Amino acid sequence: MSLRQIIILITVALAVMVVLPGLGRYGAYIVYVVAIASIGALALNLLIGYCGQISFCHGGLLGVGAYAAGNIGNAGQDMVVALVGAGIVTAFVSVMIGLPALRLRGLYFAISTLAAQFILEYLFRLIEPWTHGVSGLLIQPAPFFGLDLSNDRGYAAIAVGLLVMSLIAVSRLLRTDLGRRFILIRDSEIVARGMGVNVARTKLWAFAISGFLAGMSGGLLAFTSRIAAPEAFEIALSVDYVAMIIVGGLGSLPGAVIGAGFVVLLPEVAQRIGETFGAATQTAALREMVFGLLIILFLIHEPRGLNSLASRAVRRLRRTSGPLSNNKRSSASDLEMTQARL
Amino acid sequence: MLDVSGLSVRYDSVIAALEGIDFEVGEGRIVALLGPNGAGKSTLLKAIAGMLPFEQGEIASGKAVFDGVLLNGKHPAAITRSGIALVQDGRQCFRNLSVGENLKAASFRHSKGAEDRLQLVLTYFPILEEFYARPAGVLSGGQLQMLVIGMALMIQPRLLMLDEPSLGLSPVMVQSVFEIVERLHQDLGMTVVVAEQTVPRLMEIADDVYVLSRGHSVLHAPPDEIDEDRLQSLYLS
Amino acid sequence: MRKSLVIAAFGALLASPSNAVSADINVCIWGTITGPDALVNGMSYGARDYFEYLNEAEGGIEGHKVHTVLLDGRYKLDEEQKNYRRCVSEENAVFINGWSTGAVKSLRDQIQSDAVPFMTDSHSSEVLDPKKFPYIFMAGPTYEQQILIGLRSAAKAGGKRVVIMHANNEYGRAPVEVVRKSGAIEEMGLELVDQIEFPFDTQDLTGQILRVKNIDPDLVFVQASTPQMLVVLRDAAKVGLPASLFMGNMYNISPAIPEQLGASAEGFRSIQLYADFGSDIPAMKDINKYGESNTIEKRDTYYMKGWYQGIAMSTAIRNAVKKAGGVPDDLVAFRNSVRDEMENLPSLDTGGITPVVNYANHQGPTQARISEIKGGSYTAVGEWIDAE
Amino acid sequence: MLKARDVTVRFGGVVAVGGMSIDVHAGEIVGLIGPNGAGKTTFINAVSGTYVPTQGTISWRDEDIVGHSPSRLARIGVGRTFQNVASLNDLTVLDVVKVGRSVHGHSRGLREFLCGSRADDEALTERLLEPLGLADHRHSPLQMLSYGHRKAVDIARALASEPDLLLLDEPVAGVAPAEAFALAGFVKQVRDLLGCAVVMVEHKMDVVMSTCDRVVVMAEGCKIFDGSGEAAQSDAEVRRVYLGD
Amino acid sequence: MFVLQLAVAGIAIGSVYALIALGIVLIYKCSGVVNFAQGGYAMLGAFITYGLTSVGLPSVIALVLAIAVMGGLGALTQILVLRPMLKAPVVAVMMATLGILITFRAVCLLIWGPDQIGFPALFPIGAIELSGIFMTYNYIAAFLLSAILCAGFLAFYHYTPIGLMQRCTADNTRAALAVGIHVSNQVTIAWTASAMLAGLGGALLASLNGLSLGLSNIGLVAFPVIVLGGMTSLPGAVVAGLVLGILQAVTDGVLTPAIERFLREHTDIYSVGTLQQVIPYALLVLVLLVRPQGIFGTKESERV
Repeated sequence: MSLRQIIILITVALAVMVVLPGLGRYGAYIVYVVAIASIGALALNLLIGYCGQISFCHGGLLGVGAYAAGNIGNAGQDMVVALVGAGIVTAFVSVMIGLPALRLRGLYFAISTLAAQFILEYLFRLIEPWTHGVSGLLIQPAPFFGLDLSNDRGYAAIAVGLLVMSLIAVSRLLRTDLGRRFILIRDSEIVARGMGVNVARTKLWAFAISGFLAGMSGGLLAFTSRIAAPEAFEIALSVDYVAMIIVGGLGSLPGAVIGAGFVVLLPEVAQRIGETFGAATQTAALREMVFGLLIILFLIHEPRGLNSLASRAVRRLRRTSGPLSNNKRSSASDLEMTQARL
Repeated sequence: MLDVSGLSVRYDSVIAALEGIDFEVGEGRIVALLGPNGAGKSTLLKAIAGMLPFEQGEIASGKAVFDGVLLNGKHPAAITRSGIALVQDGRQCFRNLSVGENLKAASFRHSKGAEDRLQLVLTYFPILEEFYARPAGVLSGGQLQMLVIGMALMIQPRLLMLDEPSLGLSPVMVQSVFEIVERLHQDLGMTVVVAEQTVPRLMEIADDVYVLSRGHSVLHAPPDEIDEDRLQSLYLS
Repeated sequence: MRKSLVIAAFGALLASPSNAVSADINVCIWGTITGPDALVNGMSYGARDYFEYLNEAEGGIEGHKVHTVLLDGRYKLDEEQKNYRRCVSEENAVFINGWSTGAVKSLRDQIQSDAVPFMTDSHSSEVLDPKKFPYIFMAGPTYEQQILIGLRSAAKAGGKRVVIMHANNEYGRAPVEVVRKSGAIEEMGLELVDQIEFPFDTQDLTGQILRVKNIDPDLVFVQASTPQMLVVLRDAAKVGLPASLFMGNMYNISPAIPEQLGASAEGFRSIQLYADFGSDIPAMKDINKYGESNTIEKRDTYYMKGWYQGIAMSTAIRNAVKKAGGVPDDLVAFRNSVRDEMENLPSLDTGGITPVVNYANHQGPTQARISEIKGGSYTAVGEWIDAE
Repeated sequence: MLKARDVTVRFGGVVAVGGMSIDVHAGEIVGLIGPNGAGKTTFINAVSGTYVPTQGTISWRDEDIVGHSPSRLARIGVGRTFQNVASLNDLTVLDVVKVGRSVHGHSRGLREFLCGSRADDEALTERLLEPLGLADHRHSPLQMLSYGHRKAVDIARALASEPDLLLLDEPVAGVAPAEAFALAGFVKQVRDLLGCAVVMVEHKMDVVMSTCDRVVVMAEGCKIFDGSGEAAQSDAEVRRVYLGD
Repeated sequence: MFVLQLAVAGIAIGSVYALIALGIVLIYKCSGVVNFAQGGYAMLGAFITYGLTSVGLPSVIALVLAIAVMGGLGALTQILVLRPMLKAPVVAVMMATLGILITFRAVCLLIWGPDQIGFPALFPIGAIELSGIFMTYNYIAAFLLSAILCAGFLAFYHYTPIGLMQRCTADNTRAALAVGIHVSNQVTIAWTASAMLAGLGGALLASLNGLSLGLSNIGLVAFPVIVLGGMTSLPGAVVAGLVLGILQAVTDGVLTPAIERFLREHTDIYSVGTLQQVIPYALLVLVLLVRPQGIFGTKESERV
């Protein structure tokens, strides 16, 4: 991410903050839900899109973050401390989940993360002292750097701020040795190993960093909803997150935000449209159907995600589509993807 | 019988593997397709057999015509049915299936007279009868080579194309593979294209020689015009 | 094309807040229209239909039309949280009717700080406290009270050993734990021989039912909703246990049970709080009248419950409007006034759906009776018992 | 420096390398040639730690390196290139070269994260990319380069780890002749500059002849010739495996 | 006796798991796609059967018709969704199958609503008691039908020409193309067969456990089955399905009570929650760590 992009990003974020007071609570709510989901999607994109480790337990990891943040917050700590603590705890759990990745590849690993998801769900219900079991952990509002921001607009400001920081951090990270190794491992684990990359250690770093971000996102979610309950972190949430990064674009930073916005807002939009037509059951069914069909359509027509669509549109607007056409790029990566499947 | 003209092939839309190849195979002839590693021999055979799209390759220009029918863009299954059999490199067969099933699978699209052809294949390759019910995976390299040639025969081809059949085989095995090729040619009048790096035995039976190098056709001559020195200069220079 | 679709969609999202402003009185309800508990969603339909009925039959409340919004919480915490925010700040609801125990519990502090009257469909004792949660109202005995009523009847019948089965969510586990830890079971002279937890979205409970069979208890009390009860009774039939061994709570009176299970549901008992759909009571006449020109989505006791909640909420709203001599301009004042009126409801006639109630306790009726499936339909087998 | 004795690699029942032995001394460029399927690449893989030989010993500077991971070998100075580098997508030329450098042990992670790496880029470009003609492409994603350039990038990547033993697997295969000779010349320069030993698997005899100090010929998994390039061309056994006499 | 009774229940359910897992393995073998929508096909099969009986068809005819419809639907989804995605990243394909699942659920929700539905009796109601073991006809029929179908399908796969072509495609795509097999058609056939198996499995499951949208969760249960079985092994899927069914029943009936009894006596912990939900997955992780290729899978060697 260049300096200019960073400036644009911060400007947009500031603009959102300026607009915030004008939005209703519901509007602010939508803003922070999207921002929080974006942080989570960014974390997952780092793992799947940049390091090639397919994971279906992201929902569970957000849960770990939520419980950790809740417990730290309830112990009277500042929200910042709670979020960082949640990040660290979740990073640790994420590394544990990542350990099988040192031995398992591709689909087998993906399915072991599915197992991790179910085991986490079970533990959330079981470890009463930490999670309050099925009742869920009620979370007291905590100050943020000593400020009382415990209302929907305050949360929106925090979430957007954190999202901007995460985006900048991840984009910087990808420009370091570690980030390059992530991408190398995604493209070819065998080549990476042959090049002398310590694949095991690099993968675990990916899990740790992704886990840290997921933990922060989950922690923020917990503070905003004032409860961390097991039902909120089930497999469906993991699936939603995978949908976000695929719809947005694997291995794309703006894609994480676009995808999160899409997956969070689409049902909401479909719901509103449905409501104008009447019957509630049908609305719910139509909302689901629109979601499912749109995902399928996007994947068929734009397997590289909405971000690629967007960037192509931007390029067309600028009329600077140089000799390096998009087609050329995608075909080479398609080759790799096809190979990855076989 | 087979007429390839001006054929260029690219992989991944960028990597040029063949440039403007002309290649002709007359009915009933044995054609040797020679060239060092990476010269484009396999690519040429795959282009003819329609296998390129499955390896991210494409025919960029030129055409391949078999018995007056354009092969460009045809599905491999259709090309096989029109009578071209390709024995690919790496001895591609179904290793988890029995030898018998391998042969049967090859005759699906060509069920007429399949029984007779099966008997024929088994007489050519007695070893296959011996291993008939065992998984192909247990065969040795030479036996596998027999099997894949046998499978190609089950297709009832008029044009048989072999891609480096001698690769990784012991000299004795190489000898017997070429013996088989010669017998097929003599007994059945089959047209054969053999792509190879090493030559001597092949030169004895070939009617025609093409030499490829780095994606270009560098020589087309009858075998007696090609001596070792000339080849050596083409290969080793 | 795709771009225009996206623009249209966002447009719809941004434009939507405006459509809530027109009506004077806004009521917001969220239920489980879809989701694992949808079978008992009659209560959110019933409440909505009552307000619609008021609009049709009486022109609204004191001449003011009521705008009701019915949302789908899908029995998902985040969805319900979202719905709550929409109800409070966008739909400007003067009364909210919301669903799950988990959601209401997580929202109880916010309900307090938003100062909005809230009718909970959850009967958890943890959201019932007139002092701590003065804005939250309930429509009957708590789950804990219901369990005790059920167990007491078993003790009366001479039973000794009981098993409690429950779902693995807040609604399932929490009341059971409260009851077990209270020691009330032993006080009744009963012995809790086992407590079995199962998944809320369960499809198959054969193993758990065999565990019950192995223990051979006198009563199995199930704290779950109708969908799970169907699984429990079906699997009991599979291994040869009679339905009469099982007892459920207020959410297990559904025509679906005898309809789908036939003979294997005979003898199943559950706790009844509200009149059956179609029983001979005044409220039913109104419902039938409403049903002439509208579809009634669910014809069960939960619909009756919703109708009754509608009666309670609308009466409080009516009293507040009467007192102020019209709908107050200030929503905060209106909400507070409705809350006060709700608490001060004098012996409310619910058209026979429940005995006459008052709401000083925030709980409404505290009476329940036991209903048994006989010949394919629920039949009351005892008198109203007061939970207190 | 490198001592391999009786190295055998089996896949299932197939013997890919059977009893291969070789010595490579410091500063020497050794050409490893042989027909397809002779086991050259497999042998390189065994030396660079990608495969673990079923039998035999390999030592590097008197240290037994059998079973060491490629990452460990990279740290102790064994670098390699690949036959095929086509499968990398989004990384730019500089990225790939930096990956190569980072495996050498001193990662610049935190500093890069905080300060960026512009000065670094310049140094790497000057030292490695200029001589290979890649300087102009340093910010291009790998997949947009010609095949020859990708090969060059792979060599630059291997060199960035400052190896003492460089294993080149068909460095000029598929590269246009003029580029091929430039690459080969560069390998020589590097050797002169760094003093590293080079083992080079290659089919193009002209390149091998002009670059290598010594030629080792493999056939059917073992060594059949070891000596000068001229001697190899006139050796009867070598002619047999190549031309099938 | 108690354990035997549990085993009976486990085998009946497990044989249905096997049926559904077979379909996933079939698709994975020949196209490398993991079909997360298999549970959706099962659910849809059951709903269509129900829908057909509710318009008055006899249940057996409805079942057969529904299976045929499912076959067509399987082929259709493959052609419409999977074929255009040949070159898409593997996660994108997985996600597309999840999209199919979401869509199917929405369709069922739209047509049949969110509530549990009493599934028509496919088999006579009643039970036999064999020396203390109580077996409903439903159980027996589900088991027999699944067993016969599994066996029949395996026989079809091993002894018929189409089965042979399927195996060829699964074994080596390049070789299959070279001998003239239309590989993409074979993949369509695999999806057809898989959807039919799932549809039948779904109907059987609905006859055992009733019908609701929750039926689609069976797809998630099937994953441990196929991974334990080794992803590519059809007999492995059958065996793993049975093992998992029995394991779940035993967990519910024996293991959980035993653990809870122990904990209640010796600790403050009263309940271990819904252990059966994690047992298959815990087992899965263990097996994968010991044998990364599954119990019946074969290890593929990788080359640079």
